[in-house]
Amino acid sequence: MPDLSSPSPSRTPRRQVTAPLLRRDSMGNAYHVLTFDVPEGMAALPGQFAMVRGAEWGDAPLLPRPMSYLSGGTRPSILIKVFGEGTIRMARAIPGEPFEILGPLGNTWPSITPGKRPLLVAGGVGVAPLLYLARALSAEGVKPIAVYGGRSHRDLPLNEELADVSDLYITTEDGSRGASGRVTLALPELLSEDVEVFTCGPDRMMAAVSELCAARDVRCIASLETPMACGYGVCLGCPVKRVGGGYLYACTDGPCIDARSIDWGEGSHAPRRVERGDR
Amino acid sequence: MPDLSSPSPSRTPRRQVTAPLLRRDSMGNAYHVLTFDVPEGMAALPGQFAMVRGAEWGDAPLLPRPMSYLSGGTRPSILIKVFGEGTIRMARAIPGEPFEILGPLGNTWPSITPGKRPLLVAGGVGVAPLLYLARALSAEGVKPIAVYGGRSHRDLPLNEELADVSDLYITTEDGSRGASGRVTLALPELLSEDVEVFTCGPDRMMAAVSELCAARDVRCIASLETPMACGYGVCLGCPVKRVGGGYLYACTDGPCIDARSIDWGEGSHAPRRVERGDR
Amino acid sequence: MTDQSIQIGNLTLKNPVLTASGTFGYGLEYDDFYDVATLGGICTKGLSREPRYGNPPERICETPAGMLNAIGLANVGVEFFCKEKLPTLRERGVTVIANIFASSVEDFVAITERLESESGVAAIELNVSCPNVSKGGIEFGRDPKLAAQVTAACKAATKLPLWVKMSPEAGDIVGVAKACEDAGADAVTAINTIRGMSIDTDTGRVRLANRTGGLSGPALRPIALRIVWDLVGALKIPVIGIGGVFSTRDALEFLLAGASAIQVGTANFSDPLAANKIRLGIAEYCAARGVAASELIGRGRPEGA
Amino acid sequence: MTDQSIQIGNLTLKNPVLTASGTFGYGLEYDDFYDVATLGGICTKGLSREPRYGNPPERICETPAGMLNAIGLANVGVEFFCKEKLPTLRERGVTVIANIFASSVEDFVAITERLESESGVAAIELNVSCPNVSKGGIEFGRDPKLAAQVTAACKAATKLPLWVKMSPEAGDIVGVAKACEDAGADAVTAINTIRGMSIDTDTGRVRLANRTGGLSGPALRPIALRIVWDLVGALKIPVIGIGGVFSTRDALEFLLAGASAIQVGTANFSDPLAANKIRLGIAEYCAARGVAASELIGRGRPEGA
Ligand SMILES: Cc1cc2nc3c(=O)[nH]c(=O)nc-3n(C[C@H](O)[C@H](O)[C@H](O)COP(=O)(O)OP(=O)(O)OC[C@H]3O[C@@H](n4cnc5c(N)ncnc54)[C@H](O)[C@@H]3O)c2cc1C
Ligand SMILES: Cc1cc2nc3c(=O)[nH]c(=O)nc-3n(C[C@H](O)[C@H](O)[C@H](O)COP(=O)(O)OP(=O)(O)OC[C@H]3O[C@@H](n4cnc5c(N)ncnc54)[C@H](O)[C@@H]3O)c2cc1C
Ligand SMILES: Cc1cc2nc3c(=O)[nH]c(=O)nc-3n(C[C@H](O)[C@H](O)[C@H](O)COP(=O)(O)O)c2cc1C
Ligand SMILES: Cc1cc2nc3c(=O)[nH]c(=O)nc-3n(C[C@H](O)[C@H](O)[C@H](O)COP(=O)(O)O)c2cc1C
Ligand code: FES
Ligand code: FES
Repeated sequence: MPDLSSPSPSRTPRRQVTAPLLRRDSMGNAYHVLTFDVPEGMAALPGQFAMVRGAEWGDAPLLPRPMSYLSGGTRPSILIKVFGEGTIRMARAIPGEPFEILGPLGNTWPSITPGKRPLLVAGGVGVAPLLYLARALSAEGVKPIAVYGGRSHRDLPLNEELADVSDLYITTEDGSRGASGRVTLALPELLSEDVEVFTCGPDRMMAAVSELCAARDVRCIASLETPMACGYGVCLGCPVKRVGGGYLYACTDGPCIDARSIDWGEGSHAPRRVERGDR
Repeated sequence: MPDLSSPSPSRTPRRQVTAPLLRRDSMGNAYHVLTFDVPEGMAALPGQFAMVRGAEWGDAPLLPRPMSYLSGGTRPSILIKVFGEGTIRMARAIPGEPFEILGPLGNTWPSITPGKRPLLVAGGVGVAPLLYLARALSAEGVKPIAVYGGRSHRDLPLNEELADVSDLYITTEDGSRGASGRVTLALPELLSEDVEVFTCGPDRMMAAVSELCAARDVRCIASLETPMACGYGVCLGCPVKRVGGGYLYACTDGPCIDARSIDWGEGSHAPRRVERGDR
Repeated sequence: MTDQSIQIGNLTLKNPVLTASGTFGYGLEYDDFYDVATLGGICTKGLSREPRYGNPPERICETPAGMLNAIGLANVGVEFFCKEKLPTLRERGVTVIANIFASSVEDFVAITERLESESGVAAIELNVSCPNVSKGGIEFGRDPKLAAQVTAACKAATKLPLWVKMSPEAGDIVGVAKACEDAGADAVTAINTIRGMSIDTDTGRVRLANRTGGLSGPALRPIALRIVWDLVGALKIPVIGIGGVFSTRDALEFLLAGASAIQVGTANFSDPLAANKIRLGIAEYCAARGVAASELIGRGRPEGA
Repeated sequence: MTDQSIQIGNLTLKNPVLTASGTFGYGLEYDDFYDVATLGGICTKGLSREPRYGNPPERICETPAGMLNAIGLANVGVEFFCKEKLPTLRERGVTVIANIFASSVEDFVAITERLESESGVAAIELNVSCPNVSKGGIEFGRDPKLAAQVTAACKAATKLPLWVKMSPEAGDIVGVAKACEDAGADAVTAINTIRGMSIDTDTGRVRLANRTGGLSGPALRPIALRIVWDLVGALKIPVIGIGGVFSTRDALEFLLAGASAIQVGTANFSDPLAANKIRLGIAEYCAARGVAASELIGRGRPEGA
């Protein structure tokens, strides 16, 4: 019988390194890009994530925080949004402060079906794994379409960087930049059998995107966020309801999962993430 | 009947302030003088202490750390020796980091009996409240005698500063500076009915000093260290065995207590402090 | 500001924030900090029939997000409290909850009667977490029958509201609480500390002279919250939540779980102003939502739970 | 390096460091990190007679110096474990302790028999912290009689060493442990998690779908250490310490208290290398003092305690 309840083994070799923060680029007080110094390098691909924890945090906060790679290699970076105690400490960190980084973890964005054009749909910090993907694509000479939404212009970190490597459409709920409204308003005219969607952002956004795609029979890959304790398949703390019963484990079956296989109904969401609005 | 088991009310008005670290003067990696910016000022006198905690420490370390004032006023300072998690964090703090400081707490060194000359006996960081005292005395034109001991020359923070305001005798256990041996070796020739002793350092040192003084009937005031949770008389966590039974509470009856009223026998010591050797 | 008053049986508290026994002295140590009469109430250090010196040092040590204490119930005794402490508290208008303990039903009753004869005591909180000598040292608080016996005896000895403080180490806490409710308790307070210990690996010695000490602080909060939730679901009388309340958020967790009020303990050590800050924080939270403090009680519970 | 081996009854462990059930998967997730065969042993995720999906999300949340989990004992089932996981572990020379749970004595015995028929299982650890359905849902681990009944039944079904894992929520843990000892347990492991809960004050909702979850991590350590100390004093069989072991110092606390070995749990989440670092740390500590690991056991206890 199939291995129903334990995560499938993850694919890429994982290492834990203690690395000093190399630089912190803060955009307002909510968004910060943290770049670490890892001479050995981290073979992290777009879509994968790391478990990140300050080496000097002591007993609390206890668990490492899952963060998508914004870039890999010898200078791996992440984009953090300040939310609670852990991200507050990350936002305060100054270069030189040591962090424990476990990665690369999880799967990568799947490769695009030949002949299709990638359509990236990002919400807030969900931009991180998608900007990494867009940069990888442009290196291959592929220019994706991107739709990037936030509550206001203050919630669109790295939008210029994304514009450099994509045909970018911006939406804000308060209309302070780009089209006024949610990303789902911009989508319908962009969806067609010529595109494949890659999305990361608040669950409610991804659920809506996945619904639109399903209606037009467009393939949609979502990068999921669930609370995680270990990030590598042993705690079973990161289940996502699977269509047809059972669970997928975000850290090993994901985080990049075909949206059609996910049961987006209430309960498969982390309560606090639902509350986070602009995530 | 007398109030046997609860601390007597402390004497000086106490306040809790959140103050940024103004400067950190590090002497080696073990000793650091932390100076805080308190515009309102803290009316702290020699011998008194403060409960100090990083405002950003979160849930752990949980309790504030008792620290003797090295100076008061609008730039109160403390001298810390790195011991465990709390002092490690203090030693790492950079100017601007906010601290919660509760003080001034406890009593002050009692005034010297007219006609007597103060003899200060310091061990390791025990120098803090004694240097503060020596400076106050020299401001009044009194030059105390001081005996300052440590394991090695590396354990004599602020010895120059002490030399400026006292006739200083230095002893080190490894003989790397001053006389070779413990402070108690230098004491006998200095003890006479003309002096009064003020001491702060490891319990074992203070116990030995107090014994020498008692033998020569010299008044000896010791500044005690006990674990403390509150520092202001409510937790009852800081008892010191009193000669004749019962307890004195270090935070409110002390920290400066006549050595003769203290039962220096085992058990009245904090195990870890006994282990600290050079404290 | 919305109405912050809270009903505990027929006792009305100014607000849902009290301070926990043993962490606030006798309420007279805060003159430099704030007026403790503004609090919902203060629970005194545990009072015994005779004064007690308490345990030898070390009495306390820190643990991850918590601390252990083995004070040994050092206290001035009920007589000295009534003569030297209570009058001042009374004239300052402080809502005083007298926390008492004894190792025999007789002594519990004697202390209760002594307090009954005084004015200025708003309620009596029974600390049933110490061993009953006559019954061979089982804690009153672990055995429903013993707990009910103490409660009934004290209830008969006073007209004052009677609160019983639950020991989290009872195998069947809900059972103990129900027995106390049936025996006439006006409220239960939960929880007291859970016994823990710590060894100094440098010296190889147990840290506390008493070997074990009660664990308190944030580390304990999730356990306390679960117990309070269960008690609220099982009892008709009010439940007062205690355990690791350090911030307004922490206090709200207990109120939403159904606690009618909370007690601030160890937080007083980290910050003498903690209870006052939490009082103001709850008032702010209520104002922002236009609800009275009493309306928060149980809001986190599904209908009918 | 001094001798690090440890005796647990007639079972010899390479060293006193094991990993705790549910925090180490099936021991096959560490290939990138280190060779888990170097550990004293690994306790598998709890195995049931049939596979289980487990609880809906949220299953975990963080608390001060700890975390709550309500995984719901999701596992592949004993059959799949024996067929798909055990062979690899066996050929790698991993010391496997099979942690099992059931809600009836019959199922406990069935799982034990299934494991008995396999080679490569070093010991069986009974997780008696789940409710006995036939007996109206009281946890096996809270009632000395039930715990002894399960122990005796499984003991009769296997020649493998049998460890029983204690629930800290039993009113009389020592009583439960003694009953298991008398019923033939070869060792007791302590402790399992203590139920707690957490409410998100932003949403006003309970965080975990299961409402309550087991508290683990450093927050729990002082309580676990106290329980282990008490068990060591009361039992003849070895006690294995569990609860908030994150560093070598933490492990030493348990060994000095008298634990014969320790299990590393939640620490594996913060650092997948934690157990290996602790194994090396203890070896270093022993080398520096020229003592064997087994000589550390109980060193923190006064003579004869
Ligand atoms: C695969 C993956 C990739 C992610 N990538 C990013 C990213 O690139 N940038 C970014 O800012 N955030 C990202 N997140 C979310 C991020 O992990 C949380 O915002 C963060 O853990 C919050 O920690 P905190 O201490 O600030 O909040 P707290 O509320 O204090 O955290 C308490 C606990 O809840 C967990 N938690 C809270 N919110 C979330 C959440 N949304 N997802 C998972 N765990 C949560 C924390 O890990 C911690 O264990 C990602 C999450 C996952 C699962
Ligand atoms: C009145 C008074 C004045 C003091 N003045 C100074 C000073 O000027 N400079 C200085 O370096 N140290 C001073 N100490 C000692 C200082 O408080 C401890 O070294 C410090 O609390 C250790 O904290 P930690 O987190 O580094 O160690 P940890 O071992 O991590 O602390 C754990 C717990 O034990 C307590 N603790 C450990 N050692 C001591 C100790 N010796 N005394 C009291 N509590 C202790 C801590 O407060 C904390 O609650 C003083 C202590 C007292 C009581
Ligand atoms: C130092 C100290 C002394 C205490 N003394 C008493 C006491 O005398 N009587 C009592 O009922 N509870 C006593 N307690 C328990 C507290 O009232 C409270 O129940 C417990 O600490 C949990 O709350 P907290 O986590 O907010 O501290 C004491 C707690 C501490 C830390
Ligand atoms: C996510 C998680 C899952 C667990 N699953 C099990 C289990 O299946 N069986 C079991 O006996 N204990 C289980 N436990 C309890 C641990 O084995 C251990 O007893 C407890 O976590 C305390 O140790 P720690 O503080 O080191 O984590 C689990 C603990 C956690 C955190
Ligand atoms: S199993 Fe996915 S986070 Fe642990
Ligand atoms: S009573 Fe002295 S430290 Fe609390």
